[in-house]
Amino acid sequence: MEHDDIIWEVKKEAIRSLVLSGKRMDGRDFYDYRPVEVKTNYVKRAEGSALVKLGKTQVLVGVKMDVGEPYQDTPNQGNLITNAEMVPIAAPIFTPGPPDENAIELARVVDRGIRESQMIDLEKLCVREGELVWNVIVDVHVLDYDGNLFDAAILGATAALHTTRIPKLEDDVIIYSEKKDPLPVRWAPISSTFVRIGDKDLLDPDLGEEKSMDGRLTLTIRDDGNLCAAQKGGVCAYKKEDVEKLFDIAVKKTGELRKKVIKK
Amino acid sequence: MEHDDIIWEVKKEAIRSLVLSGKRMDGRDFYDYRPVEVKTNYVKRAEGSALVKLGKTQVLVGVKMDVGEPYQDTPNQGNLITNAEMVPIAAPIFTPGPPDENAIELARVVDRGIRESQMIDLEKLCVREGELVWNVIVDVHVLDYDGNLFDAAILGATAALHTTRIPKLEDDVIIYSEKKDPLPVRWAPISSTFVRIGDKDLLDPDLGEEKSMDGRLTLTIRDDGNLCAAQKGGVCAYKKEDVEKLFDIAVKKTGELRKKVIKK
Amino acid sequence: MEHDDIIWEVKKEAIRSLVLSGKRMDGRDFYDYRPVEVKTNYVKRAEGSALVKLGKTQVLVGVKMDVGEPYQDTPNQGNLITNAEMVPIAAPIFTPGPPDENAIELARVVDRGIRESQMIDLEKLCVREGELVWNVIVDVHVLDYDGNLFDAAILGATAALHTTRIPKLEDDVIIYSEKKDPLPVRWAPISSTFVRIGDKDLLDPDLGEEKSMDGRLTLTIRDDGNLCAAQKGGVCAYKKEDVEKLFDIAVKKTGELRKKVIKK
Amino acid sequence: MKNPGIKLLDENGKRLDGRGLKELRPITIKAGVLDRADGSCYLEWGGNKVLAGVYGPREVIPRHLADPLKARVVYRYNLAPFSVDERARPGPSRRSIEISKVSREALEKAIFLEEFPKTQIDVYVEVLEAEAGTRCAALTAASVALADAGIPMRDLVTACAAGKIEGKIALDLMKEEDNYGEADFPIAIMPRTKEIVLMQMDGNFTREELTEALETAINGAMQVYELQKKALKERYKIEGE
Amino acid sequence: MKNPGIKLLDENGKRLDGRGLKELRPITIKAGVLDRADGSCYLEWGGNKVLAGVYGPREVIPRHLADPLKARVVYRYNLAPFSVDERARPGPSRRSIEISKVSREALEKAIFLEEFPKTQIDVYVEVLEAEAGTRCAALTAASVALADAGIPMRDLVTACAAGKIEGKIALDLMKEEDNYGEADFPIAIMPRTKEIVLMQMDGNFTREELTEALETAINGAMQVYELQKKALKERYKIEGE
Amino acid sequence: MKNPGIKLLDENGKRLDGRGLKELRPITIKAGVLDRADGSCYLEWGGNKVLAGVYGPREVIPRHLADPLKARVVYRYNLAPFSVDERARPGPSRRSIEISKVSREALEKAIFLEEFPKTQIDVYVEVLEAEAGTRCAALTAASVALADAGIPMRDLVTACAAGKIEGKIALDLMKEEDNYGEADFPIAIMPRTKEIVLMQMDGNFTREELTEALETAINGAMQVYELQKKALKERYKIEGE
Repeated sequence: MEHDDIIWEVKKEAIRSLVLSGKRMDGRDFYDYRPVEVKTNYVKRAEGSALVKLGKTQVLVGVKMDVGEPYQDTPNQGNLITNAEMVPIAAPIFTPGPPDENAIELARVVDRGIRESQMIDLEKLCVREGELVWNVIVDVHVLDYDGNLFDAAILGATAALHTTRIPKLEDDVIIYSEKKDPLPVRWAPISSTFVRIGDKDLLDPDLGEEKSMDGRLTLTIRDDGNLCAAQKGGVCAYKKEDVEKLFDIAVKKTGELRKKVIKK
Repeated sequence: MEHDDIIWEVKKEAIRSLVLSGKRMDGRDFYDYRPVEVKTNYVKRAEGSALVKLGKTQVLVGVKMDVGEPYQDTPNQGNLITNAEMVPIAAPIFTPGPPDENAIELARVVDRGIRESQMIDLEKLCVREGELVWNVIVDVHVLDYDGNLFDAAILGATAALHTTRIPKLEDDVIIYSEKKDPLPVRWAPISSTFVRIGDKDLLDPDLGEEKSMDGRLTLTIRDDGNLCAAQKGGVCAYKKEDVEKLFDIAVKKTGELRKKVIKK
Repeated sequence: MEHDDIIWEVKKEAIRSLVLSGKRMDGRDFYDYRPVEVKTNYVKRAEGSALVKLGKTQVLVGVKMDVGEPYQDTPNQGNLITNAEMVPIAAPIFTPGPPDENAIELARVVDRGIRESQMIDLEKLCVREGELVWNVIVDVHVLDYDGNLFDAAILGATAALHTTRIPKLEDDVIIYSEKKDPLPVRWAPISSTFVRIGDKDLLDPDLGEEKSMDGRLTLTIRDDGNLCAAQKGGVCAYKKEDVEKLFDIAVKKTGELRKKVIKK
Repeated sequence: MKNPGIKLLDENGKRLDGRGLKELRPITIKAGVLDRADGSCYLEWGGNKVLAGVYGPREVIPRHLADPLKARVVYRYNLAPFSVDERARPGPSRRSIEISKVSREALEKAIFLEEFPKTQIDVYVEVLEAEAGTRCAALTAASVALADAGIPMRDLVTACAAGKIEGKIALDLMKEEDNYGEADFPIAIMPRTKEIVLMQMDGNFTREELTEALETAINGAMQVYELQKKALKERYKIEGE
Repeated sequence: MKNPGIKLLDENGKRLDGRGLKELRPITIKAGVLDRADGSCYLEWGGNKVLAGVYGPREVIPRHLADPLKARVVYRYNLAPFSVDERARPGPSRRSIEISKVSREALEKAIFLEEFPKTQIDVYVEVLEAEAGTRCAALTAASVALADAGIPMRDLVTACAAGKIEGKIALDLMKEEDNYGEADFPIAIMPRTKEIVLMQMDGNFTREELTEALETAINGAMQVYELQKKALKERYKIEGE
Repeated sequence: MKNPGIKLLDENGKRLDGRGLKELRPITIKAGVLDRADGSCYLEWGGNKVLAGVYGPREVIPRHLADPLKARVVYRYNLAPFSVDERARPGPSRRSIEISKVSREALEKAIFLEEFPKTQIDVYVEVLEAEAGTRCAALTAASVALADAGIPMRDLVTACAAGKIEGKIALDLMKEEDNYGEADFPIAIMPRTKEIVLMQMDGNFTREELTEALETAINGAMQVYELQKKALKERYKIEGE
């Protein structure tokens, strides 16, 4: 628990009443992202990496690759594995230990965005059918938590995978010091997360807005404007029309963001 | 802990004094099972299964099969693996988490009944000696706990294994959708569990009797009337003659039950 | 926590003031070990073993061997694995469960002493390069804890390894009942642990001295008088000259001990 | 979604099990099937068999987790090891932890939590047999079990999935459709207002497909809702007799 | 029991180690061997070496586990990793958890628990070398350690196993007999009344064999009891000096 | 240390990266880089990147771990999974538990713990990229983060390693030197008195080599100390503006 529970109760009331009157604490429009900064190749030792700053939120995503056996039902495909760690450096409430339900939800939503968009051409990651394939392991490492880990993590994963280089494989042994071909990627999925406060929806919530929210909706959008993953969380309810409206906004906003930060 | 500890203290006194006067709360004779119902093939997706109702106690036993390497000292035999989960749906005191000592004891007593009776012809489960054998995995899933999980679980395991069909194996890959030969079984071990209250022994205790007991004895009997497993639990003591007497009752009672519920 | 915290507070004060006046509770000189007894081949079933009594501290070290794949970067070498268990029989404060930081530190300091002294000729433990090598597994089992587990455990490990015999390997299956060649060992690393109380350093602390200490330094010395491992622990600080002085004492004292207890 | 190797629709637009695109699998619901639990429900939905049990409101253990203002809800979705082809390892997987979280949040919107401050309501769902759509089956059974336990709710919660197979929006995917289809879209609603309290999606939807999927899933849930109400009526009838 | 590939009895009815059917392996017991533990016992039984230590009665941690009416007993049977041919992974196995449970229950019958309400008595047994019959050796040593710790008991607890080899009931199986025999039957008694407080069995017994096994095991335990008493007497002698 | 297969010094006595034997790798330190943490520090040291964050003094959870006389220090050294060639499994390894212990003990000597009884100071260090010498980089960053958090200390703690390559004592080993060298000797000092608060060693040192290694490592640490002070000054400058 935060130590300053009472302070937060007061803050939350202030945030909620401001939002219900149509404004945000930091003056942003309801459908604006905070300033975004993406630094790729941040970790030289990783096959791919990206440090994302979304306002004061900082997430570092690293991509490692190794080889292993394929699954029986996809003998000619590489595997994608996604993990997220909310390490305690990032917030006073994060505690050491195995991922809790929040970290697991984060990892799985990031994973679905990458997987379902068919971003990575997994068939090109087959070394010997039925025997040896590449594993692509995406690790989301949260460094500073000021809200909206979903969008920061998905953006980081997409950016990191777009700059990932496959290491050399020699007699089935990986030579990590020699990176070669780029990872075969086709799409750049990016998400928009909206928190719901009363009947208002706010894109890219900061920590205070997240604490004040009733619930949230995350929509991951592909370059072609199609939805590839969705996740509702928290204790709120949406009408059908709400979902459609937020989808339209997400397509527009992720499109702008993609143009700005993903170099193909 | 149960929330109603005080109520239970009163109940236990009532149960114990009734038992010591020679009667049971539900009017049963000391050596009677409660009504028994066995539904086999309950879970179609499992290789074998049986839902057992013993009074209000409900236990679902499922059998799954897969293949793996044999143990070094039994290169031409399949393996038996038994597990029990006291999932929290079954009683207010059961909590999520890894099996505690009670669940482990239950699994191991069920396992010994199956294994030591030599019920399954494990040598017929060898695919390639020293390389590949079938594993038979028995999972005891407790659904509603009104006492005497031992007898319900062993009955369920025996019934489930008697209706288990081995799936097809093609190039060492299991085709679960095609079940073929029945599992080679020879015996139908069934157990009698007696709780001791003072100097009385009661077959098939319900929850109240189990809470009121000093201890218990479980005797698993084969079709030929031989003992194949025994387990004493709780804080009581038996004279040699007690054990012999309970053995004789168990042979009779398991014999009756076997005739009623196991179709060969 | 010890139950007798207050008693210990008093004891610690007494121990500290005695030490600061230049004496020890048991009358030993500052740089003396307690009486040492080493019984090798204590556990017949193990490949090697030694029961060490250091004063009232008792540590049993067992060595087991099995075979497995080598690491990729040392394809022609066997592996050393070291583990320590502070089982609850040994002290009222030890609790069951996975090794805590103290047990892990103990295991790793023992491991470094063996490994870095190059005591075991790991290349002779290669069965087939890149495929199959021997693993040497050293288990430190603490039986009675009266201080200074480091020196007792390292002495036990050295003594046990010096009497270890490799079991027979037949078609890659280990025949544990037939022990054959001795393990190829070259050195006998032995450690001196000094606790620091104020500005005094005491060799081989007993429990009371350990509880009264500010910190400690462990120096593991090879037969040739070279340092092969060091570990500082606790909340104290050393000047450069302190370290040099303790090193000189350690070389002398481990030399004497080695002569007494290690039969080559 | 995996690459399709199977024809999921025949020339008449019928699905592998003969259903039309907007048709549900057979569903049966029975309330009050367990003795120990305060409320319970057994539900079969196509090849799925789930059993839901509710305990509470009861004391929160450990106590420091109690909320002075409202009840705490615990939801545990659990796959029985034998419920799937390859035996599921006992204990929570990452998948079941995520499902439990979003299902709990859906129920929290419906339960009058403020009426039971400092207490805990435990909702346990055992999936005894699984064949695509277990999270919807589990949540649907859970809300019946909550009603059976007498927990006051704004509305039942009713779940149903839509999906996409061979480019068409379909209701309530079965296993092969889930494996080889192009999208899965499970939602849960509070039927009186049709508001969505659970929504997940993976696959590929255009704007138009999203709209059609929303309509399809909501319509499906409304049919399931009738079966929930019927099961509860039968339960009260039996209890009333 | 595995298929027999070994002849366990010779033409004279002697066992692999030369024992007769109803003969014990050599046993030595020594009480008071540890400094820190409140009571302790070292016991060798054939190829088994076990070390038992007792702490308590002491405060219960965590406190909510304390019983206001009696002492809580903790029993931990632990195999040292190097005690067996294939190294045992440290930490409790399912087997050792079961052994610990039934051993604890046996001791609880013998200890005057009501004399120490709200406290805990910890009984730890380390199996340093294992060669069939470790649970009996451990429990036998534990009850000596309890007596050494001064814990008041109705009686000592003494354990011994009978078994079946080549169709005959035998006392105190050794490793090969345990592996290739037809039954193992460990029991523990309170020797004064010969009442059974631990009993497990796996294998195959007819009615007659059960009776003979009961007699055999109880007789064996009575011999072990004499050695327990002797060890305690020697301990008191030393202390008294 | 593994058998050398690599030449670690060229004919001019230069190391693989061109450094002299007693030369440090490039180091940059920046204090105050995180928003949530009470104090923080980002540090690059050769190929190492570490991020330290400090929370506290704050309430001890769980409370019974609180010390009535002084603050409790928690130190967590954590390797990010992608920081090394073969992905590190998340969660503490035995190695990181040991490093955390000795690093915590080093800091405890420097912090005025008595000023904050019953509280806890959490020091978290994330190794984002690792290339030999991470424990020294982590501890050096941690003490800057503590200063940034305003925790009163007797002195900063500054860490640096010496080592032995091709028979010669060298400062601050890089990866290949660590792998193929003959000794690694990480220490930490409180620079004002040059007292050693962390010391570990593995490899092979004669008496003379130990002396030279001590001098080399202490000299190295004194250079690092200047960079720590500079980083803190820059931080205060920014804050003061």
